[in-house]
Amino acid sequence: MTILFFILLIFMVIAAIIAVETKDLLGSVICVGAIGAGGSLMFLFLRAPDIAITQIVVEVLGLIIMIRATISRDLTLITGDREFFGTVVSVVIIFVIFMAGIEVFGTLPHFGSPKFAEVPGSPSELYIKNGLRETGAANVVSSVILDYRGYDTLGEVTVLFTSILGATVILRAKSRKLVEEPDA
Amino acid sequence: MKGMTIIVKTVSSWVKVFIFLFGINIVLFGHLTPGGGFAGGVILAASYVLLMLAFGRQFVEENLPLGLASKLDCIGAFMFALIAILGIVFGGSFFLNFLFQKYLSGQALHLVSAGTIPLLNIAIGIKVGVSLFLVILMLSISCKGRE
Amino acid sequence: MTRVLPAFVLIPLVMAFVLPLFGKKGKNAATVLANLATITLLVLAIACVGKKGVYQVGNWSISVGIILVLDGLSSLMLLAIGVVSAAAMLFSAKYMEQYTAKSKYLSLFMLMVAGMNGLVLSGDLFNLFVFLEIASLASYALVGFGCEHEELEASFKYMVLGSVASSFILFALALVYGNTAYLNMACVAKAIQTSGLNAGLMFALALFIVGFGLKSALVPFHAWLPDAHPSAPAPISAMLSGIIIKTLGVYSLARVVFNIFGVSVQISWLLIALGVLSMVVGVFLAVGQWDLKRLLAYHSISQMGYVVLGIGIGALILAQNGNVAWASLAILGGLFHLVNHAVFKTLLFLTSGSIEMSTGTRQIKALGGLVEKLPFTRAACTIASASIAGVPPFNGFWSKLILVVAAIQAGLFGLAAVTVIVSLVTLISFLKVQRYIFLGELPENLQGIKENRGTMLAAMVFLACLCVLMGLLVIVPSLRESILEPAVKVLTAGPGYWASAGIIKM
Amino acid sequence: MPYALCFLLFMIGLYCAVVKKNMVKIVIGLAVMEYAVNLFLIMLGYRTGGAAPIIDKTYLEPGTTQITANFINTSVDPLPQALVLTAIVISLGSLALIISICIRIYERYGTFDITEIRRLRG
Repeated sequence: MTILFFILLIFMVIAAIIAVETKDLLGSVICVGAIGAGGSLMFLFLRAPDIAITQIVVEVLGLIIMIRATISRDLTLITGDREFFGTVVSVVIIFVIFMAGIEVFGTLPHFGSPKFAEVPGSPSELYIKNGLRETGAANVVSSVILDYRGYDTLGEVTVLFTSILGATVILRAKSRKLVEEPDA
Repeated sequence: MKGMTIIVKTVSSWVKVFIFLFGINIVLFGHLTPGGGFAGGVILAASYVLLMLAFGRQFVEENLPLGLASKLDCIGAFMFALIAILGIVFGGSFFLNFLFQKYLSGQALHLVSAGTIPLLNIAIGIKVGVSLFLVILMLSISCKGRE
Repeated sequence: MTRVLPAFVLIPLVMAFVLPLFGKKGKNAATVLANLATITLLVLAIACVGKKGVYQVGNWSISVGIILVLDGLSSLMLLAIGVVSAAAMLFSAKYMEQYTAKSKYLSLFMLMVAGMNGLVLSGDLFNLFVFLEIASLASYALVGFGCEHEELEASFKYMVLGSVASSFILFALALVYGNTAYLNMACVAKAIQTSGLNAGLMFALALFIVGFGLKSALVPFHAWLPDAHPSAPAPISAMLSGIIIKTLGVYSLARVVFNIFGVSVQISWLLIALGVLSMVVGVFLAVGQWDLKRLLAYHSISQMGYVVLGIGIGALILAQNGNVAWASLAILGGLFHLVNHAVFKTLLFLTSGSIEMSTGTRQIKALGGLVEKLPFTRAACTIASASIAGVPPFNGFWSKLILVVAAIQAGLFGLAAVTVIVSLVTLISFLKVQRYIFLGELPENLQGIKENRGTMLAAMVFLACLCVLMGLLVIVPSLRESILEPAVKVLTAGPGYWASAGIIKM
Repeated sequence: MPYALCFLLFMIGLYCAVVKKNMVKIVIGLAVMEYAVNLFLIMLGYRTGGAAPIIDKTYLEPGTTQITANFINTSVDPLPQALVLTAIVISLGSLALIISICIRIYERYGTFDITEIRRLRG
């Protein structure tokens, strides 16, 4: 099983590198789709079917949105990076963060043995034990997002509402009233 | 945007029904099987987006006008908040699953179980479906409409 | 009292969902409703002063569900949010008539308020992240509200850096979850206290500091602020500079550093360094500006430096196990300056909006002699400038005085000197503003301008009165004990705060 | 080690968002960062040979609504899944908003190149 995860992860990393470095904008967007599809498969094998479904459908719509942005535009190839000095500095900083981060993962429990199993009385354990009895939902994830942590989901609905309202506001045809114009 | 060829139109007018029903299924059974309001809502939106790509924007706008869609967007969000507030009214606490604790306790693995969870799923399904449809419609208006 | 806690989030949220339904025709009704909502929130916030409590959403026990925590610090922030949002909303009633889609503007404004209120009340790390995203997304959209070149560009820049910050915060949160298996702040703090800080948690803390630093525009991360704040409509600039950067940045930073991870000497020096850098760089960049709102934006960076400096000095004394009273004094200075800055920077941005609406420009060199034309705006601007520059007896003086005293007590004489020098440079910069905008000759093209009265003026007068009176918050002992000191106590209690407040058992 | 690959993905996204000058590329970088964080959260909850956190009839004691110990000992962590569900929707929302800003900027300036869009100086 673990070898499968490695294959998928390496696939995602390669797709990400292609998405970042390819010159063709549309190709780059399609590579993002590949990362998303790889991620969705990964979620499925990590025993998260809810997330896998959501990820794949969100991926499709996200791709449509991104292709909308790039298609029928004048796709002049804007390649290359910003000025050389800035690039070098950012790459060095990113590399340092990466090396620091690699050290850190040793402190986490090993992959495949989550922390919640070691902590008695952790919330996840209680969700699994009591989820069906306390909320009646057979899907424990559903009982977490809509009952135990329903308040988060209210926030999430609001985030979506905010961003749609924001997009409507940004895309509206006319932003300032002219002085003579009656209330439009 | 006039839409695509007759083959695409015919196929998508058949397929859209199945996608729509699948979306509703995912929303309604969210508390029993994988899925739920978000995934189902996105699938509902996808069925409309398919129609939009196949038949052109005008066709979709006749079926679901922009004004109505933005109102539905607000109403879906409001429904979600309302169910949360009803918890205060009936049970004294915000987001209390009052239906389950009062009427449905002991039911499990049925469609009518889990109290407010399916209702919240439906509210989220409406909200997510409409708002994603709305954003793609807005983007396509701004892409095509001003040329 | 805890029963009303959800109202702080629900009132603005329900308003936000309902207001777009009004559309163009019900615009005036929507404005009145929105103003009523912000004033209700202000009244509720005043009613909550000095109260404490925990609200368990859905009656779930503390670690399983989400809790809302009302304590000294969050009630102080609620009060600041209430004051700033009420004033900015009153101001926008008239000001936003220039733009279209007013009901959508009102809705986004309410979403921003809901996000901030939810953030300060939240007692759960992931919930804090969700509400932070609500407030951030609403502010990205509002920065680009005018849809002109500069506004969109500023909005894009703000959104990219903001999204990077959000990803950092989420990653840090994942690391914390992976190390402790809890998300509730109280339980996380307890778990960290029992197990001690390991490398993973240190890395998470570093990511949190970078993320919240980006949100609060401390100096190495400040690139977005001087673009985003001036580009927004004036009431939104006031909200962004006045309260958003404090709630999303400094409040969250202080909460995470003090009450979850606990202070250490290195972290304190890091905070002090960030604070001093922000103070110095911000003020020197501000002096050279000739665009009024841009100048104010750079001063925001500089003044945020004061707040972080105060908190950092307090953290240093606490980490060295020094005198708690001195640490309290430093933190008191920082928090008091936070509230003061919220008031006077809001007032300054509102006056700049008033000037821009009357004259059509915000270039300082194109203005002059406005003292006769805009007497009330001038008075408000003078009061706010005196406050920000630390002229007695206005509120800025008291908080800067406390900060200087605290720095001297901690033995950091250099920092005290820097504080005074930065304050002097601020004074020079605002003397320039006064000189070029209100004194001097009135340009030909501005002969016919009129001052905007009505609600815009009411908002400015309200804030100007606060600027004059807020010194009382530290002078009168009963006010100090009910508003500022509980907030300080929350921070000085460190990670043990949750147990001492009775939220969890140790 | 899988964590490290996930972190590498995060860093590739960060690199893309910081260094590239095409606006769509920057958006792609942000999206990649969000994928990486989501994946990381789910990986934190994985149990080798675990079961999905969804109860069906095989996990119930016959005739009751009692959950078997087998499910309690093998189920993966449901909490990160709930968090990621929220995070995915948040990232979709911010994607929609940022793409609409990009489209609007393209309309105004006629280019996606941020070095040419420079009326403001930070």
